[in-house]
Amino acid sequence: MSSDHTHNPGFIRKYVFSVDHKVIGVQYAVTSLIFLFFGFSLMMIMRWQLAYPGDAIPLIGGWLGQYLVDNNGVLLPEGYNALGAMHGTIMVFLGVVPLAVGGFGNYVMPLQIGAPDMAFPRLNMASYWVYVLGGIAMLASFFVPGGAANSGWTSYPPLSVIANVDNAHHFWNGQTIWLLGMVLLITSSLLGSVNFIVTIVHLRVKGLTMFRLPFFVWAQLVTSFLLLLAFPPLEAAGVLQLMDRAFDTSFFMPTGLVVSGVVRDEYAGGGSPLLWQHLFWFLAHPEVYVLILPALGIIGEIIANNTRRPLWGYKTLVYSVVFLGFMSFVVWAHHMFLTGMGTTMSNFFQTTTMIISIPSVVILTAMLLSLWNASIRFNVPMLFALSFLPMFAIGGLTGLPLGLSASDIQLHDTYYVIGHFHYVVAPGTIMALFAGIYFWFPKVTGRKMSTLLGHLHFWPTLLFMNVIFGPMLIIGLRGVSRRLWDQTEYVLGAEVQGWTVMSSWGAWMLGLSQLPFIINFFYSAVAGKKSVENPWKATTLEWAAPSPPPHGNFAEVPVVYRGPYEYSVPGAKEDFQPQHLSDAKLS
Amino acid sequence: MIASSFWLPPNIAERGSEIDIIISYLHIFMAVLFVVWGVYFAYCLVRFRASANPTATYADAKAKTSKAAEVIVIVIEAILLVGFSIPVWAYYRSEPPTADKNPLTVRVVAQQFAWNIHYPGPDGKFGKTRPELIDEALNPIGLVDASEDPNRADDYVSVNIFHIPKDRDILVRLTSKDVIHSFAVPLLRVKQDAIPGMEIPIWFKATKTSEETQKIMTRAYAVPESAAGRRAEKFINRNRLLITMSKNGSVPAGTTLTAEHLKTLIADGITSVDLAPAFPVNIQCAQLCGLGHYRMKGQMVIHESDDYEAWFAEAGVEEVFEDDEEEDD
Amino acid sequence: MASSIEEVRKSVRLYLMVFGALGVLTIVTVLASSLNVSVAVGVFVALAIASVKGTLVATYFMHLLGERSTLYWVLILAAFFFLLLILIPVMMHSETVHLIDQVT
Amino acid sequence: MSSELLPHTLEPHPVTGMYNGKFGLWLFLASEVMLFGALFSAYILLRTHGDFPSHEETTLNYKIGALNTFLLITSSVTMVMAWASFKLNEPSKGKLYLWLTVFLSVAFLVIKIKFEYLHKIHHGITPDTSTFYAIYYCMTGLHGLHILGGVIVMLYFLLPGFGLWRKNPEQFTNRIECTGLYWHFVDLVWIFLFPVFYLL
Repeated sequence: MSSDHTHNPGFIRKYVFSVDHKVIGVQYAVTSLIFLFFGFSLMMIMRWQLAYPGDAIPLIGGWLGQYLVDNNGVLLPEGYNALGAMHGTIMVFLGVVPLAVGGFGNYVMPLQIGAPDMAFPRLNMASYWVYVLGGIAMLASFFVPGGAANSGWTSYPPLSVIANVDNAHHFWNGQTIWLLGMVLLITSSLLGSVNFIVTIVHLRVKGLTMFRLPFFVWAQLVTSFLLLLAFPPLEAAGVLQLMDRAFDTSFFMPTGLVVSGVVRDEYAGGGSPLLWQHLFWFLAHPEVYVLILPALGIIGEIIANNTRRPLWGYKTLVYSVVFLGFMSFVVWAHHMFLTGMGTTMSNFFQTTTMIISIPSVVILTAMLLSLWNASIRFNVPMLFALSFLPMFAIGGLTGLPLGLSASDIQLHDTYYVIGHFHYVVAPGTIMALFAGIYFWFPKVTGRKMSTLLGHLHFWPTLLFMNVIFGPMLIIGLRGVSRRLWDQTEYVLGAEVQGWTVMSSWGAWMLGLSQLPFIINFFYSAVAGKKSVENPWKATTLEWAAPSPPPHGNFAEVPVVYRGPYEYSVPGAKEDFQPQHLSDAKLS
Repeated sequence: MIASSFWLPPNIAERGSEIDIIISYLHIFMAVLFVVWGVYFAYCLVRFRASANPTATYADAKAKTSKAAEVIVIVIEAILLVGFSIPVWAYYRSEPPTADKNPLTVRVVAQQFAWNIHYPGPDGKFGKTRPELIDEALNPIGLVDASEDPNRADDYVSVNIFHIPKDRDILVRLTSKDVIHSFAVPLLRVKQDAIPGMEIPIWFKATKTSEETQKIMTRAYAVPESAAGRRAEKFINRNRLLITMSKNGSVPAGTTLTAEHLKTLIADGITSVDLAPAFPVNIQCAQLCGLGHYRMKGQMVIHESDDYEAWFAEAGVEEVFEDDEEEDD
Repeated sequence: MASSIEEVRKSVRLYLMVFGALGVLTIVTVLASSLNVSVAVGVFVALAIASVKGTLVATYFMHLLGERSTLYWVLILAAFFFLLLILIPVMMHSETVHLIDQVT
Repeated sequence: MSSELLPHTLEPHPVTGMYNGKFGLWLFLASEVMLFGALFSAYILLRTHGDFPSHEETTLNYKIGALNTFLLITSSVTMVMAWASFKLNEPSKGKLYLWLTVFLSVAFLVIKIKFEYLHKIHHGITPDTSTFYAIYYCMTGLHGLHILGGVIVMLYFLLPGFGLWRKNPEQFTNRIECTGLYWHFVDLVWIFLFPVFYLL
């Protein structure tokens, strides 16, 4: 499928409103990296207030505007809440998911299945631009009267319904825009997920059976199903909350609310605040797996490649991921143990939660067993991938005390929760995403990233991730509630303030540690060392295409002859056998 | 004793140690698992590095050990779930104190940003409340007039200070006026969301009075060498919630340290001072409830049984609502 | 799936029959609702009829009958989560209400 | 890569038995099931555990509801007939059926808005009257938006999009089939909304 004479679009069609999955993938990746850094910056501001309560924010305190800081540059409690809510939202919905699914999924998945593009290229483009619109909405909400949404990334009503409305008498405030932004982001994910599933099921090349798919593609397939079926309920919930805000309906508003001494009888009442929580967590628990599964997929690819042997128990891994995806829909109420749940429901949900930990253990064990009898190459992607394993282990293990309802009584809504899920998402998923960037960079640009800068990025990042999140587990065990503007108001909080200071310094250092990456990313894209076609000696199909792949990807449609990880096959000439080369060509 | 492990706050609830045991066992289990994985992981990285093992083996390693490990994980999780978590949760959720135990029943009404404690008084019956009667300063939970409901006559409402007797079952009916809050007392191993429109019951029994708790939480703090400078400032600021526990030189027991006191201590040649929280049992709000979430702080005052009766006899007579500065917006 | 010309021609008659059935069932629902039965029975009857109508639309108009198992699996998955999403919140609420009643 | 060159744009995939668009549309419908599922969940929770007015206290006119049900069922038939006509290579008949479908759905919307929404609002019954009307306006409103979306798509295929029939009748027929699938789903949702709001 040569494309030179059929396709010669102008600049805008080629790089801005492109329908090419690779351009869209890069657009997704770059946009989401910017959002990741932005979301991280919000947290760095919050960490100042946490470490030094009531002190003016240095350097930038004067610029943050009246909704975030007071005249002296001290972060306001409502500003802190806004930063917290937006940090969560941005990192999850504008950062990690778009990078893992929109970026890596879009770029790598079609290549790995030998497809010329996604099944619906125009839908793909729409998905990206809806995502951008959602992002713009979220950013804009910082500037509307009253500032951005400040009711937490979970937006629990009635707080979120009454938030901002009464003070500013202004419908277009942060919470409303947050809801609209979420609806856009969910729509984008839905479009993407339909596209991904059809592409993976329909567009595989000849010979590429489901059980010859790279693990990454399986992870994307399961992720897409999660997006497809878990996101709509939040879309519905968002509409309900918008109606509560705009038309004073009472979906989430019980009878007889009195806020600051004022009876809120504009709400007829009769609603249930818990309804929101059900609909929210029905989305947000699978969402956790949307964050982690693509990361596991990336790790699988890189570990297989750099251990120079097949992934241990490929089929077990696939079944575990599918099972994990399914189970993720049946555990959501473990976020709601303390909403007045009785014993039957709690027993059901803590049992399902323990069950879901088993495939996670199986996956981790399989990855670890892949190292046995391997020939491990410690290149930069592999370092990131290896660091993922113990970090993900901590993240997973610390989920156990939260998943059992009895121990959750003490740990619920403390810093322990924050430590737990950040271990999964930050040193876990984000390390995996970095691994993926280093791994596929030569594919995308045709150039390699600097190894020295890679090391300068990796080691401090790993260290400071732990300096940030390790103390949170300790603070949480001590019983300190999360989302406190100043934890030293409480005896227990004051006792562990030292750990909070340490955590904050970790965060700022982590920010600094990203400089080598940023330099490396841009410098190498322009002036990095030219890479050979298959620099990692990998077996999967994306390396069968030229780097960077042209429009249409493959010069001729490849045919697949074997499974994805045929490394170190006994008696073979080389230690890797690409999927697309027939036995005749290999010998 | 494992139940009072290092990081958990002191436990003063009758059955709080059961939660501590689960948390402690879980962490031991997690630590063992992590170390075993870690050792294996580190061994692999060294033993199978490319320079030490240039050719990898194609066939999968036999995984008997790992299968065994997975089974062990499943078994331990099942034991913790069935043997510990489910029964403990049942106590917290389905075994309210029976009438023969004579529990003290109290309504707690959360609001932005205070805890209203509604005592039914000697008759044990709560007076009616109506939202439209709520007056933030005078009648924060909207109690009706005694002429409308005689049960209300002996009711007493306290703001942010929750007096209870020790060694008696406390049954709290928890609700909220406005948004979702969460009633968390880490030392009592109690936490429950307060949801408007629902009155959710929780129960607990304190085994120590506030004074006894203070004693447990007493720690020796090193006195900085100079009364000026950043270290001294930090010392004062960090310890602003603490009071001295015994007479130190010319600083009397029960003093909150100030810069002045610090000077006195240094002048008296005291190098270490015993401090404990003035109010050791804090009620925190654990659910984000607005801009004042961080300062939605209540104090639990746990009396000996007699002292509690004496306190209530005095307090219940006259209803005084202090103008609470923490209550605004 | 009705793919060949002949099959399509045949199914046209089928569509009209289904149309007739749907119309009759709509009338039956309306009539049934005017019967004096308990709420539970009323809900059951109305939803049962609606389900029959829905099944007719899905099997004939949407040609679900002729589709392959891949699609069935996707729809079964969605249906399962649909039921879960509908049942769990109500069950949990009932249990909480029971808990509250137990104490007050 | 223009979409025409992608595999299975027209010919069904051997395993799923569907072409890309149809498979995609079914997946979309699966997600729609969850969307309406969440709203039905809200309905049931509010009805069983909130201050939900009983059926006698509500004032929906079941006759209008039944009429609208009938209109939608009929539009479903005309829709499937439209597809069958295009399949049988009778484009003028197909177009006629499609116009009929548009007409019926517009009638549905007009009745819904003029005789139900506006009528109620005129009598002061708005979404904030009670949770019943809140969920009623929400679910029927969202359903109405789905109808509107369908009408726009059909108008597109009847007017500017009809050019595709001359270029590639098979693809055009497929698109009508997908539109039909969507349309029947919208009809199916209404089949449940009708008894839930008007009769129970």
